[in-house]
Amino acid sequence: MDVRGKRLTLDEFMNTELSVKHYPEMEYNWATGVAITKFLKGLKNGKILGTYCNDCDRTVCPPRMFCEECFNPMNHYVKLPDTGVINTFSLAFIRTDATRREKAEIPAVIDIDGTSISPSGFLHLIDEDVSHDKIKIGMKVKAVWKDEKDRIGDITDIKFFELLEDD
Amino acid sequence: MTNKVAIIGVGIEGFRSSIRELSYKEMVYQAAVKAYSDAQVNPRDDVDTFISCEEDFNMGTSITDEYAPDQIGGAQRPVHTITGDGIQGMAAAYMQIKTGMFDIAVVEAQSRASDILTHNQIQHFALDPLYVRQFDATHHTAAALEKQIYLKRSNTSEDAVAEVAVKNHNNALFNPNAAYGIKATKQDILQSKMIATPLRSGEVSESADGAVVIVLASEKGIGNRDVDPVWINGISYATNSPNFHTRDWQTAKYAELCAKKAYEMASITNPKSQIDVFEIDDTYAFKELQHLEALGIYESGEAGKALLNGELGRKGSNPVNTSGGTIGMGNGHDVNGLQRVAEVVHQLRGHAGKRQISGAKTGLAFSWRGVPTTAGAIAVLGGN
Amino acid sequence: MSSKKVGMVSVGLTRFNRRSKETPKELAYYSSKMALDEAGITRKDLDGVIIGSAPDAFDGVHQKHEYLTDGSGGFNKPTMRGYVGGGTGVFSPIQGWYSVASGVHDVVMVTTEEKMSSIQPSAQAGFLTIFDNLIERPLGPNLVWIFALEMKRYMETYGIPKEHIASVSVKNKGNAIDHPSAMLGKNFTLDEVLNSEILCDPVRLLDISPVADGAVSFVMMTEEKIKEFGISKDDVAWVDGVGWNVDTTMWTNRDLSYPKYVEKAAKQAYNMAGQKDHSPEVLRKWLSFAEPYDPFNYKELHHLEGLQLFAKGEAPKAAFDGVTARDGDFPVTPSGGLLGVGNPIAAAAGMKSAELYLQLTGKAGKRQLSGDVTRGLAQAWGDLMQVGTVLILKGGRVD
Amino acid sequence: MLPTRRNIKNAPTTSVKGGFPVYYHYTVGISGEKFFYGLKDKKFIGNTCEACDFTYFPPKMFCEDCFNELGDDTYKELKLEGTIVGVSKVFFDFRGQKLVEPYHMGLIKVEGSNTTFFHKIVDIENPEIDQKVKAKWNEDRAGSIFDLEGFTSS
Repeated sequence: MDVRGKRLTLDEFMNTELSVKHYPEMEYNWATGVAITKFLKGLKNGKILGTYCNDCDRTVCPPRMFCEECFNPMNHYVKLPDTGVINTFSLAFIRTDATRREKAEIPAVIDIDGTSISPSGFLHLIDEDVSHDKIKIGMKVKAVWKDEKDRIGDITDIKFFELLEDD
Repeated sequence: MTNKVAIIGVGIEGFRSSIRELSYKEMVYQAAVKAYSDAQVNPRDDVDTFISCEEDFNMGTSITDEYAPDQIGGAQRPVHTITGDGIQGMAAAYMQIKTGMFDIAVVEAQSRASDILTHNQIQHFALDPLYVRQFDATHHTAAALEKQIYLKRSNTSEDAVAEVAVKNHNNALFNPNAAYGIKATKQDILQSKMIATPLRSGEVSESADGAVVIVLASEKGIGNRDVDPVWINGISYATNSPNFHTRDWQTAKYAELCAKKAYEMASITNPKSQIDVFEIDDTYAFKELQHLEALGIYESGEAGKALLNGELGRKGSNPVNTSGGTIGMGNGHDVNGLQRVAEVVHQLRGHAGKRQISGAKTGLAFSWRGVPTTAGAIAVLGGN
Repeated sequence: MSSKKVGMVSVGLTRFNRRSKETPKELAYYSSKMALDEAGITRKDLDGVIIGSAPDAFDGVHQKHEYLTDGSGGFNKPTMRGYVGGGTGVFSPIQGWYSVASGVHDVVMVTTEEKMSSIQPSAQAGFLTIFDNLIERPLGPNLVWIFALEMKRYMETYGIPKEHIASVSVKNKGNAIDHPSAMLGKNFTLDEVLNSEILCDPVRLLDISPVADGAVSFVMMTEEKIKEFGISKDDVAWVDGVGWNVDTTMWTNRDLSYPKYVEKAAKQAYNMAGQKDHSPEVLRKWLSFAEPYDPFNYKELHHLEGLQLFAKGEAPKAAFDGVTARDGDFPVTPSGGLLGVGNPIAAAAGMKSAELYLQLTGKAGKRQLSGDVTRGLAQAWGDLMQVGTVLILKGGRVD
Repeated sequence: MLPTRRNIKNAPTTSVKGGFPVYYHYTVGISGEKFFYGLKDKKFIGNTCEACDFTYFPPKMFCEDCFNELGDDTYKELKLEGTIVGVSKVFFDFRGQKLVEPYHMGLIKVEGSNTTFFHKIVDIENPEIDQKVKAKWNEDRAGSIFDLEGFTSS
């Protein structure tokens, strides 16, 4: 099978006089809608909100305006504790732009306490100062909030989650 | 069983210049609930396959189909995206049903233009990176060139083009789903600012927010449901060439190509007399006329005259864009085709209110993918 | 209604490169033209074109479908682009199937293409925008995160040692030595994989497939057309079963240790093929081999379980024990997979679909499996760990 | 009075901003290399599909119609003149900003080609369809589309 496609080295690729560069300007301002607006406002007030589905009898987080299981509207917002359990985590040594970090950041899926299906939570970070040997799936964690004056109604209003079982 | 496919439900949310109180998913959910209630289906139990029509950069998300399933009831179901127009998505659903393995299909498309801050730049990004995009001219330049060539070739007047926009803005006054219903005048259009000669801003459809969800079914899928089916008698889609160098600038070749196939499927030999209502892409006002000619409904140069005679108005013999078209309803980009389809369904069911064309039995919906594409899609629909 | 029988009659591939000189259109042309020539037909014989390509952000053109039409043979034809993220390369031939099985088209070209070298400063920057725009992107995530998170959960749930997972990299990168398109065919040792550069624990460099530029095409047609063109049954692979499924967007609400959506897609395909018994032993006998999606080594194992080819948590040991080697009891990814051949997203899964055709028609060269190769399965996966697409082909003389 | 959209940048609702923090580096490909090096040498390089009797400018690696590959022997130099097929005076740029100096973009059928080449028309007050034009070069050339300043009256 005679496959084709001219392989270029990084140098050949980047340093040819003929290539064309383009810097796109693509900017958005996404409306957060009913459910995520409430969620973000909750964060600004130091609260984690979920929604309860009457038909499925379950509480989920992050909140949503409709239930993806039964397709009925979800109107009942509930305040959840700012504690949860590590569903899974990673020690991340690379950034979004693929450059390396010396100190790992620790992304994790946190199952929020008080939700009634497991797992039900969201993506966030664990305190990157914890000892890597200590952190385990299933550990209890608690949100560490930014100062009230610095909170803007964004997912980053929670600085990170800290381990509760510290000893 | 004769192997036919019907539209059994339609739901529209919008169109408005912007829908900021809902996220785009929540907006689609509203349209979906309406469509499912119209079609008498429960999406979680009854639907076999879902299709979402959307483009990454229109949504601001890479792999944007990730966010498609929940709001149409498609979680853990067969769902896929068509990165194209709603009528292309409908063609995909039609083909799936025609395999005999699916009985009920859902097609969804949406526009969230108000989520986009840099719409011009994004459309510019669709231009060929090597030969076209490097110029800093607006993407509307391509439409301007096409308009110039069309007017000259067909000997159509600027007045006729302006009257398309007037008609469609006025039709939209009677459409509760239209964003831009206004009593416009020819002067409004002719005096609007020049974008690129000979194209004026008044001839260009403004973007709007909205979503359309439709439910398709085989006869088996319809079963005993209490629905009002509108049959898909013909459906097709075609692309000419994406290159400015090789595309056809003289005619809307893509419209000719897909009309030929759809007419053949629907046994249409004389579209002008056999079809009662027309919903034809009017992203730019001249496009309505150019498309009517490429679709074989009028001879070259005749569409403009027919418009000026009043033939294309709501009271005319060949009403075009009773909905207001994209000029009146608002340019929904990926959802334009389903806007057109939804209006034909309303007309054929007799649900079009003040816009109703009495005795409408057959309708045509035609969409174009916009600059810089040469892609179109068509559906010929028949009432019960 | 009964669907028409659909045969795949040829495939075309480009070489997979980290950086290709050709434009995306030119890459698509190479594979499309090769597929036409292999089938012995011309562009005039096509009455539809399906294009598969993943995010527009990689090639760097909005409305990429339209941009790719001329290179894919779509000039003045009906062209359509379906899209399910990484699942696209298996989904595109599924679209080829439904457009032919429906009776709407008789002969279609299916072209999958991706040129990932265009995006700068790295492909990772493009992956940022796959995350939720409202509550995830502000955290600065990258693609490796979610794989690491899923892999960690999978390992934890079933107590899987990393050695077992790493053995998939050794196998696939080794298999790729015999693939003409491959960019990373090489014999690595288990230790080399286990000790490669750490990216996001537990993911290391050699656990990952390399980003690439490439294109893969197929010609598919009805049985009548196969006869009309005089194509031998030995050169045909019939579509036996297809399935696709997308899970909820709420990936942080899902059980990450098991891909339920792959199970649902697989069962749809097995049922279509008339295979109602979904127990692993039966399925492994029924299929000659499988090409599950392996952008990361653990994904191959995860998918083998979702596909019902191994019980939950049992695929890693089987891989480690050599069951899935090219000469093992149940060969898995004889092509070399994404790990070895490279990962130009849509074209990568296209390459896996192509491997089915090549193995079933005896054209896989040095990779050819021994014995009777009658039926194969390709699967791909994509979006936010959410999509399963499954294609089952059977040999031209198999009833 | 025609409608305009509400200024959504200042809409009083909750929203999250974002974009695509990337840029692009495109190779010009097999046929693009011949074309752009041609411009650098003040040449129009096209190529011809013999089977279709069709000449592409810019050249193409393959014929869109018959789908034959157009190899090295198909390339040729074209005359540096052509005819205007379409022309538009552009008042807005791709950001939607009013251009300080509006200019003409044209579709030019370069002599000997069957295609329409998209480029600027310069130094002509009122260019018209069917008008004959010729290439005007920039002094500094780097293998770019802008090596050609545009087309001017012949």
